Amino acid sequence: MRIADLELDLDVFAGPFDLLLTLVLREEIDLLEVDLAEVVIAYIDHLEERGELELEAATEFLVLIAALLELKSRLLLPGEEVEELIELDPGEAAEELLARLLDAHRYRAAATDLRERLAAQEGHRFRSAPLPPSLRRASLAQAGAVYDPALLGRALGGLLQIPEPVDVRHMVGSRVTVAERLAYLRALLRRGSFSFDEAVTRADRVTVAVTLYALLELYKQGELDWSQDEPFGEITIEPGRRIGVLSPAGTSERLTA
Amino acid sequence: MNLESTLEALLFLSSEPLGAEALADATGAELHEVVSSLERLREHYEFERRGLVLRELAGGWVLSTHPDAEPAARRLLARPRTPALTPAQAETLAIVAYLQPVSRPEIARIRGVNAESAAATLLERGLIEEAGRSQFGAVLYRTTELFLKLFGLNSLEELPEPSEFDPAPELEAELRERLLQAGEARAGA
Amino acid sequence: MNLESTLEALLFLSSEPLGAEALADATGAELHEVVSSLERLREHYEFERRGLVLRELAGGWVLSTHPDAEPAARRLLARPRTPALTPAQAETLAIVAYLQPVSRPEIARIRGVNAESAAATLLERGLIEEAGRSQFGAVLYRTTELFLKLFGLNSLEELPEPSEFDPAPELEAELRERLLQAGEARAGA
Repeated sequence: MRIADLELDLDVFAGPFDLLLTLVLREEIDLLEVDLAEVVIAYIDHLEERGELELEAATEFLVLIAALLELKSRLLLPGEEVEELIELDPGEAAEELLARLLDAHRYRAAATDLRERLAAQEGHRFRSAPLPPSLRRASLAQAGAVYDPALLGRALGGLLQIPEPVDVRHMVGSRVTVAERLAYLRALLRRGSFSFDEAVTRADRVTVAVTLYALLELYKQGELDWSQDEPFGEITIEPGRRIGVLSPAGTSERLTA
Repeated sequence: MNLESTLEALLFLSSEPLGAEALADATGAELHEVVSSLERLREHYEFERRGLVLRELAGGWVLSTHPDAEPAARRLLARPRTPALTPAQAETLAIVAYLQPVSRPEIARIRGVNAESAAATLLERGLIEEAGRSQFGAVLYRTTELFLKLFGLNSLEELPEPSEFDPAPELEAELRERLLQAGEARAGA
Repeated sequence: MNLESTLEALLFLSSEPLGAEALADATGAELHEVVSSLERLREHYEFERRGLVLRELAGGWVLSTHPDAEPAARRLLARPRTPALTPAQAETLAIVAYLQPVSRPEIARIRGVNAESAAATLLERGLIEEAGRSQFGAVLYRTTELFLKLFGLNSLEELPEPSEFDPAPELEAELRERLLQAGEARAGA
């Protein structure tokens, strides 16, 4: 499959992936309004329908989507850089995406070269017999001061540094709703079981909390089962076996209204 | 015992490549004597068709078995020498080898996917190691001596120039076209 | 490659004595051929005055270095094993030195990355040692006497004050707590 042929049906856009790309580059669609996670899910659904994975196309897709994610994350940041980016003309933005693709190609070729080198060394084996333990360390009797204690202080000082928190004040507070998370979880459930961690990968705290609430709701309605082997262990979620047993008129609609 | 035989014994004991200076210190011989004895030892193994090979790898001298003994070694030790690299591991290793020191987020950015498990495996196998932290606190990676040794390299300079891996101009042109013109045409349609 | 050279390669790879039967299985040769080749190899080392000696020990054959090479081997290998510490090793050692006894999971939490290989190297070099187990069963580490000597310290009290390197000395929190908080912030970054 050509990536260009991936058909999308998003809130802000319906059509092939490469048209979306072009419209984003021409700023006819605001990248900030495109839910890239939906694009990824559409792509995965598409792959599943076809039951095959073309590595070439998959890599191209991954690199493009990563480039879009990065562009989007940079758009979310304040400062002059944004001005610059917003003024980036479609040609320049496409050049950036192209550069990313070429980089990926370059290092894939370098990887092939490394694999060939390793294969060419096949058969050269090195002796790995251990030295007697006494030769593996300095003898206490002969040891002198060779290390500077300041080395330890510096290392400790480095570990005490708390990294600058990322300034997110400029970002719009997340407006995740239970309805969105219900739809998202139902989409995941259609594909089978998954873990709670997968469902909230890179999500902020509010989203995690709302997701948990949505999960409780789906559990109550028998749409899913979940299990956890030990406290703080992984939570595995799978499609429920009780669908239809309970009243289909769940409470979710009321909750999300 | 002559210098060549003493060097043979020292090389046998060490699994790591040994620099000529360290060998000169240990034997009390002059550096140039050590270097010419090492050359003679290398030739001895080669011309006498011995089971061992002496090579200069990772900036030092190291003994290994002759590849012809590999089938017997495999039967004796009942395990392959080194597991081959998966494509993800090889890509991650290539990025570290060419861009070192490089952080994991950077690797992920180039690959377009997470490099976490590939990097963990490479660390575990001793092919890469930590090399301090970036200004943002991310751990940086570099390749190890073991990497050079296992890949038959004397130094990183022996790796091909990255430009040798540039995609063919036709491929670049095709990608450019697919990115821009195909989309433009659709948008206009 | 002839049998004698193949056997040489196999003996080179093994640190344990190898039985003639195992060598015959690996090489596909007859037992009596293997035995006579081993004898020839032993004589080769002896008559050519090589640096290696082939001996029959514990029911098997094993290569070792010639005793004449021992003084040089001692100079090469018994030199203090004190290469510069890598950043990962320095961080790990600092955590053990200041917080001892400290468990490996705690070290990993503070560093934000696994400390396994750094800790293993520090153990092997005798800079840290095990000091019992935590209430959760994790191995605890502390520094050794060798550590004090190599850092020129009379006691742990002589470690530099953390406040010298402390970016926020006004915070009164415990060192351990502060390190764990910073580690969590790094892991989340």
